[in-house]
Amino acid sequence: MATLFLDILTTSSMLFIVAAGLMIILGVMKLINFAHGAFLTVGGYSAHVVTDAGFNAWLTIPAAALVGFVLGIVVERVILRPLYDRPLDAILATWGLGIVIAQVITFIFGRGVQFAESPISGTADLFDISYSSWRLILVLVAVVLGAALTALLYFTRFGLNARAVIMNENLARGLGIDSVKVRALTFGLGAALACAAGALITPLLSIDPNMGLPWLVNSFMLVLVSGVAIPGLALASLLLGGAQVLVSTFVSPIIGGITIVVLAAVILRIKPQGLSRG
Amino acid sequence: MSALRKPESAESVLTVEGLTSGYDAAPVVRDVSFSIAAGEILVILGKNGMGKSTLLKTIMGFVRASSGKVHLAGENITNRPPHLIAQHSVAYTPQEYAIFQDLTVEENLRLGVENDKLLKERLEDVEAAFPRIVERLRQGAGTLSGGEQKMLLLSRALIARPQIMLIDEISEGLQPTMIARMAEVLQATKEKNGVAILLVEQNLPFALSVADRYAILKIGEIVERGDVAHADTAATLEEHLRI
Amino acid sequence: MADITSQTPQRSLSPYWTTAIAAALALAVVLTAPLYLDIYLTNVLIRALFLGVLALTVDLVWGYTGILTFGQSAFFGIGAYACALVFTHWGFGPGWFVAALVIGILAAGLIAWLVGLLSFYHGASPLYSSIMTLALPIVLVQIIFSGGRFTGSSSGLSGFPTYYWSINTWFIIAGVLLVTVASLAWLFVRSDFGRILIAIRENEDRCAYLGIPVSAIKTGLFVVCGAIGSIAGFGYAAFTNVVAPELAGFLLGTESLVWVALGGRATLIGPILGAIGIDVTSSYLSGSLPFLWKFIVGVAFVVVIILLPNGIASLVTGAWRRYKARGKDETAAHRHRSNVTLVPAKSRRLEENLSDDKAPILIEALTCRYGSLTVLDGIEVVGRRGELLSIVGPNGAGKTTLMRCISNGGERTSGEVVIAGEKIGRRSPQKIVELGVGRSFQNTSLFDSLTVGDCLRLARYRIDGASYLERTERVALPEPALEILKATGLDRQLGLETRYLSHGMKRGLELAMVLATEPRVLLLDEPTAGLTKPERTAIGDVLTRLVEDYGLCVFLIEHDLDFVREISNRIVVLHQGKMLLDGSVEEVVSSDLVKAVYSGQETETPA
Amino acid sequence: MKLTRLASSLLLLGAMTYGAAAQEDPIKIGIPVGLSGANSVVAPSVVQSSELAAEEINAEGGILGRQVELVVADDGSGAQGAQRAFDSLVFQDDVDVLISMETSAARNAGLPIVNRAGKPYIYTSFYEGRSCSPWMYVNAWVPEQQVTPIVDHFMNEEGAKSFYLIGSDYAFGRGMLEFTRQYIEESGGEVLGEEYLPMDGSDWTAIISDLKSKNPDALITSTAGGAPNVTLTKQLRNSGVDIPYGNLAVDEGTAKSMGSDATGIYISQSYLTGIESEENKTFLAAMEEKFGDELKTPNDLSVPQYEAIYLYKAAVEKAGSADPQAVVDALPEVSYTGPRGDIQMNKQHHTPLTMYLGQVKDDGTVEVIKTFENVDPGEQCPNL
Repeated sequence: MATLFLDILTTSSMLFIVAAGLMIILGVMKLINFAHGAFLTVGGYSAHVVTDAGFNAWLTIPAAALVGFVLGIVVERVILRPLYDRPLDAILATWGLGIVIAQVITFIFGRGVQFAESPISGTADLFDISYSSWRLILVLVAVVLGAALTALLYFTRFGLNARAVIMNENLARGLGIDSVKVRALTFGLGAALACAAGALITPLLSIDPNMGLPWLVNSFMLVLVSGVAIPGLALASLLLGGAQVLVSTFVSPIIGGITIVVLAAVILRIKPQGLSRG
Repeated sequence: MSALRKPESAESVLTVEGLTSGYDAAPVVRDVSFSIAAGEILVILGKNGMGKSTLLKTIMGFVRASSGKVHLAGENITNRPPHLIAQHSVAYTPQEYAIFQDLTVEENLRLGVENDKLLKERLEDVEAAFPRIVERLRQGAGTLSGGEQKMLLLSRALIARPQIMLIDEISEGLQPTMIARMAEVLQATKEKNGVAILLVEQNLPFALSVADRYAILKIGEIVERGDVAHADTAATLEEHLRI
Repeated sequence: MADITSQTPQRSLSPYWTTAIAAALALAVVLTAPLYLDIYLTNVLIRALFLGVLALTVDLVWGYTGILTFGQSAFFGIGAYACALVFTHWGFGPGWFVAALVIGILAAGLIAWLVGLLSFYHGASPLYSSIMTLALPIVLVQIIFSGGRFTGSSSGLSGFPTYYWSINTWFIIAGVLLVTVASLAWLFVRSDFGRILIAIRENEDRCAYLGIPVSAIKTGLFVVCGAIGSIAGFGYAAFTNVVAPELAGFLLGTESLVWVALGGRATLIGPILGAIGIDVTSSYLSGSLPFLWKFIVGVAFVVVIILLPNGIASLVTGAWRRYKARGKDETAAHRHRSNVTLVPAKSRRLEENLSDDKAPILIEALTCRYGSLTVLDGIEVVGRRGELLSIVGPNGAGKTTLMRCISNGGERTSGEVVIAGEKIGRRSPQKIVELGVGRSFQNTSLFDSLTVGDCLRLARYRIDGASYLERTERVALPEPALEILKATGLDRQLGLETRYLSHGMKRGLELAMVLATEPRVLLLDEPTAGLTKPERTAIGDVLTRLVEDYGLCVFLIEHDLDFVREISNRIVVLHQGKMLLDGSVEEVVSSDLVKAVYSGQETETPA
Repeated sequence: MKLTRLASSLLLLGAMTYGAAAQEDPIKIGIPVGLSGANSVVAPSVVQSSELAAEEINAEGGILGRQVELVVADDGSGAQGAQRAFDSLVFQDDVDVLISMETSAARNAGLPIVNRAGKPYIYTSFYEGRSCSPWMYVNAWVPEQQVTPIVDHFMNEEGAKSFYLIGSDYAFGRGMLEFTRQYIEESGGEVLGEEYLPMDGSDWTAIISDLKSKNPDALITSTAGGAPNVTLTKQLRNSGVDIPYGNLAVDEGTAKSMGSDATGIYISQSYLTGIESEENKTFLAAMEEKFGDELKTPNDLSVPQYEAIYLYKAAVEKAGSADPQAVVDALPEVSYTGPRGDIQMNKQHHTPLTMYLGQVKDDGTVEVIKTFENVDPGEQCPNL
């Protein structure tokens, strides 16, 4: 029972961490970033490069975030800016970008699986059972991340400007907010979060050119179900992640693998605006 | 061009020359010219759908001017992006969706100033004009009454301490007492800070009580203009604006 | 081809003939190609031709209708697996061959229908249908994986019995299939119905308010394209003698988007060339440069999406248009040859209007809230036959919301709207058009790339239907619509794309389109905004005639109160979501209360 | 970088063989292989060992005096790519034989083309078994050969009675575990759980929790190579699972790169670099000399490929010509002694093999624990 509880909690945390970057971008920019999976991959490879060069494994996370931020700023400028009024085309362009990133990674690192050192391995004892320490740390990370994003959005000037742009872009511009800059920074932040997430999940995953792809669709579904809000995403992660674990445990892990997709499609049919609206 | 138009002078804050703009292919604003000096209130009068709001939006850069020029303190700002124009010490209060309903009152005010420190310093401006707003800083702006929302709107423009305010139908839907208060605040602001104010209105009594000069917009063109001080204007204006 | 312009002699050729000639030429190429192609290229091309059919369906769904689909590959896979599963597990022979094909088509059609039902409903965001098409291949592939020996799981099935016809025979089969589907699609997209697809892409909402059953049309198209995709997949599997999960997968689905985007959306030819070009080039290049080739395709895809949203084909067609347009003014280049003749329609509804004694519209206790904001509160209005009722009030009074609540059953919070004795309930806009409500909109964005004639035909879809393969030349319109077209000169501009119309003409067309749906209640939202004085007068005359001669009930939102005073029978004043006054023109004009509201001296509404 | 070197070495090889065999047409060997996609990790090593075989054969005068020429084509590790690759090899290059390590999907997609064209085809990858064609021979292992050593060892030496099985949901994963379960039950053991995750799945949480709650004596996994294998191993280690663990999908190279996570894993292979035979040492030295720094570690996929080219040579020489039918008839008759020992594809087109049970040590190397001589592939294609 305790295991099941921890499974649900840790799985949801992972989903939350992975989807957060996608949500920030969709929330502020109204844009679905199909290169999200590729950004996760870039994060994984950043971790590989960092530990390969002999640096401390904890450095992988800030390093990946930095790489992601720079990448995001460049991508926003070159690819996304011309596409703001063509949101469906932006999905396609970012998907194409994902293909390109995967190929570039293959050129540099080859198709094979790479490895990065884990900051922590082994198990910790909790509730009389031994449980993966890294997974427990991810719960902590998810909580901190959720709090930090909330703080960023609700207690900083950038957050205020970003929220103003989300709610009414024209009014925000009329008050002197440079919405173009807000978008660029937001995309940089989203990409940074995605890459950091990529680094955060490497202790449990392999690093290969397609490592991010399976996460893309699930994150996308979660974000839509969340209604594009932080508490909504937490709720969606718990709900759908929990459903995935329950189905995997009690029915079959194979059906568990498509639980999120199917459930999200159903939820969105009933509540098109997602969980946190209407 | 009207003979009543003031000659351009050094203190002219905003000058609009031959401005034409609109949506689709149809111009909504046609060949409009005027200028406002510091410490002056100009009101553009006209009925709904005559292009008043579009005029303000064109000045602010939201609607593209197809010809003509807008100068702000001597600098040509025609068709600049809105946020750059706003950063030129311009406070714009649109008519619809003018406050962020889902933000708190305080957050709405914060958006009026460049940084959060200025807010604290200038909160007394708001306190002086609308004490009720300062009492409700923590409240969601959407929960304010219609009149309070208008106060918030004007407060947000006040604390920006702009050189010019562009105000779109602030009196709409307000009670007479409230309208009078608005007029007082605008007058005081003009006198105290030497702000230039461009009002767009269809409420004639309010407009005449506060403005120095007026211009009447009809189907996108200025058809008449003059000084409010000339008392006989009221009757002519009534003719233009009656239902 | 035939319809792009102009005064060339072939204009007497019907689209049938031009398509037939093009198809015959293409077939000749298909029949002779194996003679000079080497066996390898033939082999590669056969598969590419089947994929070309898949690309065509993606173009119909995405390029023409605007539904971004990631899952067209699912139908391809269903067809392929129908072939493999039937031949592997049940039997093989001519009978089984047909049975498997039919099973594939039915299964694909059924699944497309289910997905369509789920994803296309009024108010669904375009994103939601994309999500559904994304989920479809993911789920399908998972089912194939779990199928064990039955589906061959990841290894797929191969070596099942099939017809080992010669390579040339298969080439001809694939070629004929592609030419047939392409020719039909060519006629289809140029038919009356094809125009509806484009209209849906350009302005889905407006289509619904013209009484076009958007959801049903999308679902139908999805089913047909799914079935065609299934046929292509069936052929592919029967030829290659192997199926694998990747044939149904999400990656093939996105790949087909790449073909279509690179080739050029909504061109049919572009996607076919895109599919064949990329697939054949892959066959030659991917052996030596597997990663580099993918990289190049990825970069090309991104560049084309950003810089050439209409695909590489647009470079060619753009140059062709410029060539055609040299020496002519811009609009002439976009003026299509038009065979449309307008004829008067016998309008049963308009006749009924004159005899029916039920009130055309009855609004009872209508309330509309958005969250905590009450936009309309307890509105009670009766609209009578032959009455022009103006709704006035300051901005934000709820006028447009009232229109919305009448024309879409899903909008209001409570209360009821009764049209000619029938409650609208929660009906969708197109169902309410059927009841006889016509609504015009404030903004004038029509269907930019359609011609005036197309727009009018579109507006008649609910009553006259639409041909699937041809473009009818006669458009029957009720008398008042014809009058407006004549008055505005639109009847001489039937071949012009609407985006090149003047503002006044757009307003006129909008009104003519609404009238073409034969409404009994007409909702007009600022029909004269942005019009010149003579244009206003003309519209005013038309409105008066509609009311007096045809017995329509017109609800008019208007800011120009002079105009309102001239033409209204009655005026309703709204203020802050409540009805302030409902009375004759004189009553309203002389009302102190109204004056006060307009000059802002009074806000208390009378109870 | 790597790619251009690969391409240039191929070109060089082509030029060399062409120059030497100008007088008579060379024998063309088609190698469809996954240069891209899932197999692209091992494909380069397979190409390298093929190149070595061709070079050695050409240096000694070729096959029946004809030089050998390799034609490599990318099959993209999947069905669609394989069709392209087989088409191009069979119809465009008109190769005499196809010898390749491929995924099952690619093999299945290529087989109809092979059957249609009537070309000998030697499949050199271990697989789930029971793929049959008159034109195809297999010189690598099937479940019957790989699984038995591990299960026997776990039951006899580790005293395991209860097992837990985990796999990727695909043909190979299910095929292997199906046999494993059957064999365990026949041997008197018990299977407590058999769970699968989709091929691209990476979250093994629920399965691992189930495993821990059932508390089996031993674990055997059969995932897809690469990512699923690594994610499962990492997550198992992270959850503190430390029962005897047999991994059917890990090879020496991967074990080494996985570092500490791989320590203690049992693997069962027909080839390990540590085999102490003269043939293996000569082979490794020749590879080392030919490729130097570029050398991809030889493995259980590249070595059968190397041997298959020699088996083909022997068959052509026995048949006296490269005639496809004659060669196919001769293939089961000939044998070759290579790095893995004596190889003869005489059991229903499959091959009895010597299997090695190894365990991964702390430093990532694999220690051979036990050798199982001539393990029979069992009934694979009774109709052939």
